[in-house]
Amino acid sequence: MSSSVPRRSPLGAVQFAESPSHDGELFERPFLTHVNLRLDPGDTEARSAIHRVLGVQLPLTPNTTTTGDDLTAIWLGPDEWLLLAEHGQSGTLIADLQAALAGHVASVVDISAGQTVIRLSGPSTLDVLARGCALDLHSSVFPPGACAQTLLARAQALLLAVDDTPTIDIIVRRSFTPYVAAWLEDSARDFGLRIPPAAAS
Amino acid sequence: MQFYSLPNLIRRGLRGHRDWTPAWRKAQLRPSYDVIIVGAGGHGLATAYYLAKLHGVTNVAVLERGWLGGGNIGRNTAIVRSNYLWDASAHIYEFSLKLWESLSQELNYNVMFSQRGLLNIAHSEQELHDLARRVGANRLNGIDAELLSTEEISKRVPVLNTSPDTRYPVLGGTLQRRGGVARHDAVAWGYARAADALGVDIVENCEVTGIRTANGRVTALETTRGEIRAGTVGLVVAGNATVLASMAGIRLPILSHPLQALVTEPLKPVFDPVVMSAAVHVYVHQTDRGELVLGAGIDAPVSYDLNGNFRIIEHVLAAVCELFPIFSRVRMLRQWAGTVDVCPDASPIISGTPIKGLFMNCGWGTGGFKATPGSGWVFAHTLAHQEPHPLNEPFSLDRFTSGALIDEHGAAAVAH
Amino acid sequence: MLLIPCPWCGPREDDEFTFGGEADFPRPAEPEALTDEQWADYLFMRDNRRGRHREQWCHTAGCRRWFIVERDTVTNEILGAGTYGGSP
Amino acid sequence: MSQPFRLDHGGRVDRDTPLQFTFDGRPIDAFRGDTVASALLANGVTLVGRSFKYHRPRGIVSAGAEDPNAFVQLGHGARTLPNRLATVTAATPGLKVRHVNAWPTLEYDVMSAFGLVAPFIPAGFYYKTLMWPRRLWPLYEHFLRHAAGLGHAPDAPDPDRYDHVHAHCDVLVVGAGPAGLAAARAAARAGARVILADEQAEAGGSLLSTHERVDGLPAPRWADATTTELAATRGVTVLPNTTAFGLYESNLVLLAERLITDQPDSAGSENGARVWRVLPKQIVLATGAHERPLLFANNDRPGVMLAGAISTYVNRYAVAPGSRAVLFTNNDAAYRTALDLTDAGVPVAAIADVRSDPAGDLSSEVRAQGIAVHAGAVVRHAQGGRRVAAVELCSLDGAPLGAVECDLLGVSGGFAPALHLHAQARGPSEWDPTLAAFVPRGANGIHPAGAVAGQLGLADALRQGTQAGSTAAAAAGCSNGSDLEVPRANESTQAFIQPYWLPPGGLARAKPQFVDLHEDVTLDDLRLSLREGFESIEHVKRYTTLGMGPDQGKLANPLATGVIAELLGRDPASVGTPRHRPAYSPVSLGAIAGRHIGPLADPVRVTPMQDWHEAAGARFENVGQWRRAWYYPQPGESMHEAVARECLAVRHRVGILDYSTLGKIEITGPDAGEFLDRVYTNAWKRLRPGRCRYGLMLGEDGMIFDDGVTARLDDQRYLMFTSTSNAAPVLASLEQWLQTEWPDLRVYLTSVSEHWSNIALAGPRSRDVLAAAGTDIPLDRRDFPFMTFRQGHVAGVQARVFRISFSGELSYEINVPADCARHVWEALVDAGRPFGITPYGTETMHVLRAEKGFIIVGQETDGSVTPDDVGLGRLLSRRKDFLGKRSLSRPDSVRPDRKQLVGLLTDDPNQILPEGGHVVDSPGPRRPLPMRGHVTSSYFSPVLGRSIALAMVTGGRAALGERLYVATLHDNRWLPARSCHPVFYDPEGARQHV
Repeated sequence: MSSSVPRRSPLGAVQFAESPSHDGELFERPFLTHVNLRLDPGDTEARSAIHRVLGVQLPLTPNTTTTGDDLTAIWLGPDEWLLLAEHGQSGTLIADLQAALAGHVASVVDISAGQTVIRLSGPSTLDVLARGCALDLHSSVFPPGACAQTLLARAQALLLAVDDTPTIDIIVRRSFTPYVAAWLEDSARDFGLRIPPAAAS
Repeated sequence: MQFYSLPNLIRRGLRGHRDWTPAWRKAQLRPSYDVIIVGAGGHGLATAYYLAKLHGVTNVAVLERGWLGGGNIGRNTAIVRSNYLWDASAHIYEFSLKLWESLSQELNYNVMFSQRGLLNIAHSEQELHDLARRVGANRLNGIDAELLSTEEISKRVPVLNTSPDTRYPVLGGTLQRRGGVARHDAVAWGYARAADALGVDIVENCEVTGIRTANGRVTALETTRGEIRAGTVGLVVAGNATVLASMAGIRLPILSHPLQALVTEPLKPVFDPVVMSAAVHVYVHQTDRGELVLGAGIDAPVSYDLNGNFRIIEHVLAAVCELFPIFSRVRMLRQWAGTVDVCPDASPIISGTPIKGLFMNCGWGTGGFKATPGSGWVFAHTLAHQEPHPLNEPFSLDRFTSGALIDEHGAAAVAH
Repeated sequence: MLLIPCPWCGPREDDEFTFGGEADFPRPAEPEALTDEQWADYLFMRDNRRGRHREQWCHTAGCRRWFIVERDTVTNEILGAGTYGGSP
Repeated sequence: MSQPFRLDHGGRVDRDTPLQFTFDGRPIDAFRGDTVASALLANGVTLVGRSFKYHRPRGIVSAGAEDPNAFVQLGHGARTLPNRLATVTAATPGLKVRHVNAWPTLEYDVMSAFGLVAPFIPAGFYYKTLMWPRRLWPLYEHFLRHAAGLGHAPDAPDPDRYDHVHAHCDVLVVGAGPAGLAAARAAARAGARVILADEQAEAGGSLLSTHERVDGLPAPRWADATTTELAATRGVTVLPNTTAFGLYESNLVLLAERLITDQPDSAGSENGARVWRVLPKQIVLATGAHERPLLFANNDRPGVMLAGAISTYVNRYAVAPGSRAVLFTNNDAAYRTALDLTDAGVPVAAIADVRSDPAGDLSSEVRAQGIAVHAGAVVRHAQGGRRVAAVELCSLDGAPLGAVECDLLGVSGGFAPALHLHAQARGPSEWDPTLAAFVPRGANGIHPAGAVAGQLGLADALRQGTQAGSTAAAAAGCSNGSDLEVPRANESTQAFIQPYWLPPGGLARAKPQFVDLHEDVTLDDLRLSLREGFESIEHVKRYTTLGMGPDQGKLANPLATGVIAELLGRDPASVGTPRHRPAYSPVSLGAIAGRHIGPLADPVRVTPMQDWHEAAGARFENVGQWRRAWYYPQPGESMHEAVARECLAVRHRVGILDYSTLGKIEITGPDAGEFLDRVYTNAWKRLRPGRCRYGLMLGEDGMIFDDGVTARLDDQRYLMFTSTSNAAPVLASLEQWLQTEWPDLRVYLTSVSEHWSNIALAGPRSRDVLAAAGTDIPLDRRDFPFMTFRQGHVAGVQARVFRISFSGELSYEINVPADCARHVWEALVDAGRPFGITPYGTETMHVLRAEKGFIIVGQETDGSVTPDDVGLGRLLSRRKDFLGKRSLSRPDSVRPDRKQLVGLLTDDPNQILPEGGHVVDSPGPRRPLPMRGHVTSSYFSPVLGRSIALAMVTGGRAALGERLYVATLHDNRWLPARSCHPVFYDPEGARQHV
């Protein structure tokens, strides 16, 4: 893709090359690579091939993730994963995966532009999320490395426990992002969260 | 039957109301009847009344598992209207509405039928389109129906938020002026009293446990109070239709779901008509006591539970507060549910069955209350003649085999 | 509010799920060989049981798997759950 | 006013912080810590309201949420709060309290005339009259409506904010009285995550109203210390001002927390609310008990109060609710009140005790104070008008025992456990004859403790609370082996109760004896109800309106059970109570709605081009949750003109449409073709990679479910487009088939709806625009023919371009990743400028497709339409099975007179038929009039210069050209038209192939 084409994230970040910087407790992590991977978990050969490409094993335990350099493999279902890579290199990642999976029944689909990550970090993170998420996100139940697909207010969301701050990454489908962001900002109001102004557009 | 009237009320009031007699007898169960109706709800009691009144069939028992009127007749939101889409539905609901209009006098029991008008509001172009089609059909079926603009709606219900920038903008709607509400319990009591006066036996706390047949004919019912013989049996048991039918080996295309409603604290009058919004699954009116009565959507899973899922209430009230911002500070008093038996086409079954003499009147879904008089009338005809009246012929059980469904999901106003 | 035990994700509130109706109504192998009555039975007729009820649910907002739940339709008590293949 | 009834010392009010509010405009002095009720009593105000039906004068009865009388209106305007209880409303500076349901004033209420005709309007009178003449019912009803109701709704939108929180804990304790505090303490000490909720502003419950001691401390101080300890414990949340109002399946408990501002206004300090949805592992119910009133003539007079409430006002608020008291009881509790009153210097003139031999410590103590105790005596009549002046006593067999002057009558008919939440959760309860009340027995994960479990003594409540807290914590998996430490209090023998339901026969019949004060349901009403056969408790409730007021019958229902049982000569256990339904106390609709209102009411989904559409002046329409550009009016243009301009631009030049909302599903795997064969009516396996095909999907009932184009991306990959509204339902349905019926098919489905934006270029110049925008895809018609797709780049962005058309014109649907879509859109608009490119919206899209006779699912179809009905029978494969195929041979599916899709052309080309208008053969006034069908789509076609319409008409296809009439919707006109083939424009389909 030509670097002169501006990409726009769902929350208005505009990117030409590098990632925008973040400062705050609630911000978007735009332009990551999101790849949907489907394969039979019983196909150990395919899983090994994936391991060779990603450097991490696919998590087979529900609601868990595995993390390697710049890449997190997230359990979505018994035969479905989300590969979340830090850099916007969906093209090469997908090509590598497809090559590795040649001859296997599998599906590798780029959905990078279809969703985004909103990060919520700070001591009131769980209080903010409790306004709209029915799950018990207490660290005893939802420790770093855990993931859960659930509802946040009236939108579907994938939650990732990142660290003990606590920090939670919220992955939301693109068209729901303005709603979820507005909802988070409204909930965060009671807790005085630092929200950086939307990146220049 | 003691005649109910103001002079009688005063006369007996002077004597401390000590000589009123029971509205209906605690009837002694007899071993055999010409017709047994199972279910002393609105439809069952209306059936018994019209059987006795119009068809001269008075050797009739109405059996009730619990207390009379304890099912959906006592749990609904009391709305009466006839603005249904398809001809078959329009005709039976309109016939029913005409009966409503003189029901208090017919029964000598004030059912407080109040034709305060009924508004269906639309929040999208698609809904406007669907409502227009319904109005078009209603008008040619002789049912009063008008398309209203947003301004006309605002004039009738000033407390409705009709500004264009809400989440659910009111783009227009329809009005049925003859629609309204009635005092739901009174309908059951009024029919019970009138049927009883014509000789019908109403027997509470009598549960049917089995249906006896011989040579493809119904012969008797087994009950918790013994066997009762009858050659004609009508099952009118909303919330239990599948269970009763299965006693006779009949399978039905019915799913049972909780349907919830709630009432608020009483307020001085704020608006008159009934307002319904299909998109957000809300229907609301203010009772004569001043309470707001709000109906909600049905729970998705099949269930006979009578609590209902509170999430439905949360969704409905969010929509209500968006549509009627001043109701936000009004408080919910009671919330409850009834069990609705829903057919795949959101239309009822008023029909014979493969077993001779056994008839069903069921599957009214969320729309049974308004049909009470008409349903009883046609079912009485069906039982008396052992064949359907033209009004209920389309509502046969066979239609699920032939495919001649009467899809009223749009007009039912509640997402099934 | 039902807590639905997704065999994969664990118990979750019911708004994450889609109800799929009664289980155990397999699609007939040869629909054209059926009478209208038999086809209607498959299409529309249901047990709609009071009491123990086997039913399909999909964890729509979660793992997108369809699975089977047994539930008492009178008390809404969940009696068990199972997958359509595989186990966590 | 100088608070003449305020006691000199004691109480928990803050005498250093005086404040003033108004009641019906009169200033009322109070202290911080007062409720409106305690302040009114301190000021000698005893008349606070009028009853619902007879408008009788009413006073404060209780000190809590069970009060049937003390409903008032707070504040005014948008923030007014109707029907609030003075007994639970904090007195705050500047609060404006007004009475409800009286006019013109509370003292002189014209509607009290209803009291005069009360003998003629008993329960259910309206069922027996107001029927004649029929046409006057609206008038009668108008009068009834205006007489009924209580407070007034606000007159403007609610400015308050409401919050929702999901919470999880090991043990939820409902009620912070002695049992609740003890339970929370025990659970917290076991290491459990605990939530403790109490409806009052401060924890303590009955501890705050008693002189008893706990662990050597005065009870209120022990309550404070324990609350402080709990609040400081990690993992414990203490929620004052929080009412548990519902207990649902899965033991979901809903709490309503009143949010309190420190800047109260005329409506008080309540400033919105927060609903907690708590999913606890275990629940301790410590909800206490409600004291039961007693029946006697005029038992509703102001000055008649529950004995326990008198103690509360005296001890907690330092208010003497009267100057000379009589107590009427059937148990020991009122004796404590007698002592409290005596301590406070209020003379107690007499105690009438139903029991023939009231013995025990309390009774001796009272007698030692010189208070006259009349054993075996009852109050039969309260004299006085707007306030009790004296009570007449009599023996149990009715023999008069003389009158005693007093202005305060405390009654105690025993205690009814507040088992509402337990009952909502279907927990079983039993009739306990020693308490003469239903007592909850506990349910799965629910532990009743304290008064709700029948433990009325303080020591017992503390012991049971501790035990319940410990048991609950252990059941939740929390146990650290710490010893149970039960707070100590004086042991007391439980008061024995002599049930007393009905006054002696033949007494004071002319005077009403109220069972339900709020609803004005009298003993005579209950008798009438039973006499008329309404015997089931639910019948009584519905016939008399027993318990249906905003107090939810908290006092009335337990009393009614006993009364009805005695009237019927039955066991109270068999009479039961009306079903307990949420909410325990009323909860505002706004609180239940939470923050799901206004901008957060429901997600609004937008495409990446939303900003551009807005800047271009688009009008939008809601399509499900999507907001889609509807049309783009230029300044001064009407919708009709804008749409006409957009249509002609597409037909003659080129238009651009944001079509991103379509559903898109990637279907991958070796069996993808077989899968499509099963779900679509037509055949797919032979579709070559790079080609597209239109597909029709049916429900198993044979009716059209969805339609759209699917492209074969490569050997094992297809991309399916669904309609916007059906994106989620189609995917869900496909997954259901795949997972539950066809697990053998090796197919994966992945939604890419949000990844790919879809921009449609349509019109004869669209090829030129695409070329000008820059693409590496060869555009020549031989290289890139109709119904194929190509991958490449458009405007520098990786793209999938589909040569498909919903307008009948040369058209390209350009799919690009959504984060680049805005760039590509702008590039196409820029490149198209020389060609006159025109953005068009959904309305124009609809007109263009209608000109071509293309259906829209949901507009031409309604769930009762088969493919053949809309002329798509050619898409039904005969060689394979597909979903819904069998249904198409049912008798009704092959009926010759099914409705079929036809075109309609009006005689007057400028006449646009109304969508939804119905079609008849011959118009006339007859109703019902046989109908042939209805108009599904109707527009003015700019390119044809005339109106066009699509309609579903019975047997329409065989009779094309027939004369039909369409009825208008607003007036009674008939619009003549002729049916025609439903393709109005370019019937050969040449234009899309160019």
